[in-house]
Amino acid sequence: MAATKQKNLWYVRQARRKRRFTTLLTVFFILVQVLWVGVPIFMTVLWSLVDPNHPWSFPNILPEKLSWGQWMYVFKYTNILRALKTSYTLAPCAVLLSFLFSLPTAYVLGRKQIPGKKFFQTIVLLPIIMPGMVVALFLSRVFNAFGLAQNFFGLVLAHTLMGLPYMIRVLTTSFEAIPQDVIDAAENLGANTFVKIKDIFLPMVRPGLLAGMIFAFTTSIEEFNLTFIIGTPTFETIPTILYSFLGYNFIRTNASVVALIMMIPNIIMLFAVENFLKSDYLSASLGKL
Amino acid sequence: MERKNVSSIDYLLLIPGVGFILLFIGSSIFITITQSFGVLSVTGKSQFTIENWKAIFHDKESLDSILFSLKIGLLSSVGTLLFAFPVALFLRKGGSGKRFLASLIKIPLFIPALVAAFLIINLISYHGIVNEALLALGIIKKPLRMLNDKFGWGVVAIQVWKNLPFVLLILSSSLASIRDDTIDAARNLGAGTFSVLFRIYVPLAMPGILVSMILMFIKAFGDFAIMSVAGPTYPPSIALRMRNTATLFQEWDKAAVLGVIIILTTLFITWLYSRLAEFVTGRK
Amino acid sequence: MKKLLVMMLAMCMLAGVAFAAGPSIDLKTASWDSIVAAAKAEGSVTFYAWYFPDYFKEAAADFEKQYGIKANVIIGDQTANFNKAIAEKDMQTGTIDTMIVGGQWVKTTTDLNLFYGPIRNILPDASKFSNNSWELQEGVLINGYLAPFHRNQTGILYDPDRVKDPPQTWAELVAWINAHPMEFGFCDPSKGGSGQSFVHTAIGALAGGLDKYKGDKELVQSKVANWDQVWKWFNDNKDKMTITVSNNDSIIRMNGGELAMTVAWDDNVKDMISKGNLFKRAKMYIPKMGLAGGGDTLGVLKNASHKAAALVWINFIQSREQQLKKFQMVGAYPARTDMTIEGTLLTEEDRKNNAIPWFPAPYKDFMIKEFVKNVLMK
Amino acid sequence: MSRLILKDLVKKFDNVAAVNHVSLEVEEGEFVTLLGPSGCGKTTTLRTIAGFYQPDEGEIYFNDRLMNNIPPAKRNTSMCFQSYALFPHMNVWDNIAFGLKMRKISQPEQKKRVAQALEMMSLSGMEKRMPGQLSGGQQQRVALARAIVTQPDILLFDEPLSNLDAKLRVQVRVEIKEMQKRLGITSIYVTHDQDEALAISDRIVVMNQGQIEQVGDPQSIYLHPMTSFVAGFIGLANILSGQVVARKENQVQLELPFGRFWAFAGGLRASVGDTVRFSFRPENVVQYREGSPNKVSATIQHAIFMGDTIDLFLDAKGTRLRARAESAAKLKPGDIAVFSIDETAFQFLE
Repeated sequence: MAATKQKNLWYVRQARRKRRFTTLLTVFFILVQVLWVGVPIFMTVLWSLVDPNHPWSFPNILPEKLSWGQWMYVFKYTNILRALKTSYTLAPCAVLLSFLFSLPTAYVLGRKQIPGKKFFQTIVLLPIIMPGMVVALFLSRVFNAFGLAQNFFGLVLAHTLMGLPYMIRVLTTSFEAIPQDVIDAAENLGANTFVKIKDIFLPMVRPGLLAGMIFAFTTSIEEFNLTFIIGTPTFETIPTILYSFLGYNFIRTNASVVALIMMIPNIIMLFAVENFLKSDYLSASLGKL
Repeated sequence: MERKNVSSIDYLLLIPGVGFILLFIGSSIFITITQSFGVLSVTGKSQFTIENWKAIFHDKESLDSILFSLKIGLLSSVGTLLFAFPVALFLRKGGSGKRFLASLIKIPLFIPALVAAFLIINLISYHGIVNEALLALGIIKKPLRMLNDKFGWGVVAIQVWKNLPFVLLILSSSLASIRDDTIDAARNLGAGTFSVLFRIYVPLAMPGILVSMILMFIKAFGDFAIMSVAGPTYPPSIALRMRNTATLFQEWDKAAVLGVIIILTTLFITWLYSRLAEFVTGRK
Repeated sequence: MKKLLVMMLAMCMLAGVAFAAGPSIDLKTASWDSIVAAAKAEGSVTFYAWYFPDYFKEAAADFEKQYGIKANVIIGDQTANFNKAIAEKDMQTGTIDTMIVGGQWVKTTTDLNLFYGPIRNILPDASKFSNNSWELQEGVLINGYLAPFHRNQTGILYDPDRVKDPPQTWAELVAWINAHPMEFGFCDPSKGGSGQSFVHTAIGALAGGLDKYKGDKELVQSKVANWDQVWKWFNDNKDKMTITVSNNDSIIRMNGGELAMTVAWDDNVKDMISKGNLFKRAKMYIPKMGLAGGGDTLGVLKNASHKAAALVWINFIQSREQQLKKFQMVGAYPARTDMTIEGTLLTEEDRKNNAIPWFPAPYKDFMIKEFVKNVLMK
Repeated sequence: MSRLILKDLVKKFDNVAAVNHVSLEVEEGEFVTLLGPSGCGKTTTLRTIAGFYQPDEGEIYFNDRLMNNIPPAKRNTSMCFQSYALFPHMNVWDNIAFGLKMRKISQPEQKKRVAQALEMMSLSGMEKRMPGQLSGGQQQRVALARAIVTQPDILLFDEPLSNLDAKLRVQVRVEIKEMQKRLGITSIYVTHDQDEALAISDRIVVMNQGQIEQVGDPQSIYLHPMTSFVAGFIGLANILSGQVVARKENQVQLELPFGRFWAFAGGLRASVGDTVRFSFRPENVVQYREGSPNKVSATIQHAIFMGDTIDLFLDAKGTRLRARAESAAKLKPGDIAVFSIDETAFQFLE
């Protein structure tokens, strides 16, 4: 009896020690992560706030004076506003198109056992697998031939191309995840094809649809290669502007401002997605199967 | 899965998505290939020739670029994996702290590659915070020159930083599919931490490991933006060289050869992966 | 969303509509006044550049105020600008009217016959620029097709806190580099002109002067035979110098304390100081051994739809007031020879005595390629 | 409400007949269970009735109407799925009202009927909940409510209780039976659980390998299995074969390795010398009392205590038999005991 008790104590102590270790490790990782992500961002914020009249140079650890001067300069003189406008009109257009294009395809890939399915699924991945610069450079020859280069509609097509794989993949999984029973039940209760699409398929793939849209949206906002080759100089997006500040025109303060302008909406989006992924009712409601 | 018969309408429905991708990617690959042989050349006369291919293979600069890109691709994929795998293991079982950690880790996923490059450039510059911290801790006596370094560590660092969450997501989902029973069974049969790690976790997560490594490799190998911002003075990455050859020197045919090389390498690696995946999962 | 889409479609269509109006007068024979009138009738001009966004934005506003002609200034990527122009080469009318022609593009664009001209005889202020700048750019004969609009000069930029007695001759520089390893920097010549200028000077110092190349239209092999010594020197001293990746990168590394001395463009330095990216104590000079200068030009596209307005715009940029304003805003030294400037980083004296001309373009191209092959690749 | 007639139904998948010439008539208001092991074709039959599959051969009639080419949406059947198949994105009310909406029933009528169904299934007050927030039993009720609210001609159940725990299962099957009796809807119920089938059905159709083995009410299926499959599948049975050695009136004497036994012949046509297959239940092998017929002495191999009875595994001269004894009997492995088999217990098989 005594021995058992002692053994139990050992066991409890061991478990407690393990839990404490895990907590410590978690805290450690969080700290590392805060440094890992936070420091770079913090430094960028500092650089973007350097006062134009008080350079931040070695050996100063911190800038002498902070001001909004760099932000004002960027907004006043660079094409940032035009680029913001282009980026944020381009992205919704590309998302809309890729949604329309991916819906029928994802339906077939998700719900039909067609011959050659694996092949088609590989094709869908091509825009992700293929190196961006190669596609951009030589697609630009094709676009040139059809008057799509340096053209807004051409850019929308290019961005749609890059968003499609994410959209199709996510939607395909959503379509796959719908239990056949549910569709049969709807049909059994009298639903026709139209009702099935409107009341069953669309609402049930909605979580996937939103996720796909967010993926396609951020892909479009980030897209550099195709925009750079096909769109610039007529159309500047935020990445191409940033590239010009990072390349031969490397001006750290201006680049910081543009980097932040590009980054902040994305991080906000990340938290939106986080929340949304938690309320994934599709898997929740079918969890008892 | 519907057990109903397949109709030709299904193939029609594939056109908007698959057809669209096939049209655009296919045509660009087609142009790359034809142009590399001087056919359908946009810069002037169109005549079949293999001179461009010969030229590239006799050009040490191009070979240097290819080797450099291969090296960066390999180091980036291995590096990211080494960082991501332990974290993925640690995060396999959630607690509230870990959930918070997981969303922190995801942040770089939403930071565009160019911005990531810029963030890291700031850090690793000569008197950047990394060097200053190392100096303050007395680890080094003189600051390290990491920016645009000849080896390419700066590029690898950026790739790791930017893609860690991406790889983490893939690894997490393949680790999540390992049932606790399996682990318990292994422990019950006498496996220690080490054995559980290398005999259970690693083999079972192998498909995920392979996928993430391959995607990382492809990303880093064909990268233009990060290389052009943080890469060394020489050699330029192959994508960078290709772009310069085409748009700076207007030698589109030679650029096309480089393009075909990039595509072939990418396809070869992807094929290799699918074979490996078959081998690992034992499916034929 | 629907509204947005309609807007989008409308935008696409607008972009597709070509501007139909062409000049009704012969620009090469018409009087300047009638050209100005034609320009006003055209109503707008589209100008492509890749730097000085602040200056060109203000210039566009001034231009519109003065002539009532709208100037669309597009600041794009340098390479992208030229690729667009080249892609539009065979179109009836292009979308670019006029653009800056950078040093490395003079040869390509001249070979492709991209520009309208000669415009030297049309522009009223042409005589206010040096004859040479109308004839030869980057060693390429331009025959009055490209209009000079600023002169910039490379010099040695240094931190007076760390460099007490800046070197003037090649020997002094070598001594300094030996005494302060890695603290001297220059940019990769394939990525920026300041690096080219430094290698150019090194060739002069190590391979028997620069005079022998003067006037050559083609590369003479025998004259470059002893460049091996130059590459040897670079290789021997490679780990004592920092090779940076762009003109600006050199300056930024100086600001970060990595470099104490570097070769840089005067206008770049001024611009970086004004934006808080370089400490104000920085000093600059042209050493006695000499460093080369340069200057970009403006060209009117052959298929421009607003040629008259483009010419008026160029004339406007070349005007005294604008040349001065440009200098004040971004530190770019005027190309006009009929004005002197106060308060420059580089003294007038330095400019007069120590600025040297480039050797001809074939040598410059060869220099860049050989540097990559013999130094960077090693 | 409909009569359901299946005529010579065949459904093949990849050339394998999942349903192989099945004919069946179900009366109006009747509760018929399709019972059989997994893969016997019962679910395929059900789904063919619902219209999810097109039969390869044969006909389906609701009353006199041929249904073969009517799409599932127009058949006016209601199916309860094993997974419940609730629409996860709709609340309870919308789930139940779905079929009514499809039938374009007027709003007030919808309200009335859904409320009734909720009431009937004791779901009142839960109409705003999402399926994910309900327990398994509640989800089951919603699925039932959704099925009955449309007043279908035929109710189809596809193993609706298999996701519930044992206790709940017993409770819900009673409810289903009561509900069906009250509404009088013709019902087809698929299950592999014989207890469930026995408890709930008016008639049971035992299926095996795509074919019907036997159709009958629960008692006759249990007491008078006609094939060895039915005998073996439902309840426990000793299935043996032996030679007829004598015949008198409606009795036959059977020669078995462990003795000769008299059995009621029933409809058996076999004559002396024929070998026949037959079965008898363990509960018919009881401890021998003076005057009982058909005496067997056997060694007890295992005795398993079941509460009210003891399950016995016997060895009668090399033949294994199952028997049952009252738990008061003091039997233990190794004992030799004497049993008797009731003459009426013998069921001759095809």
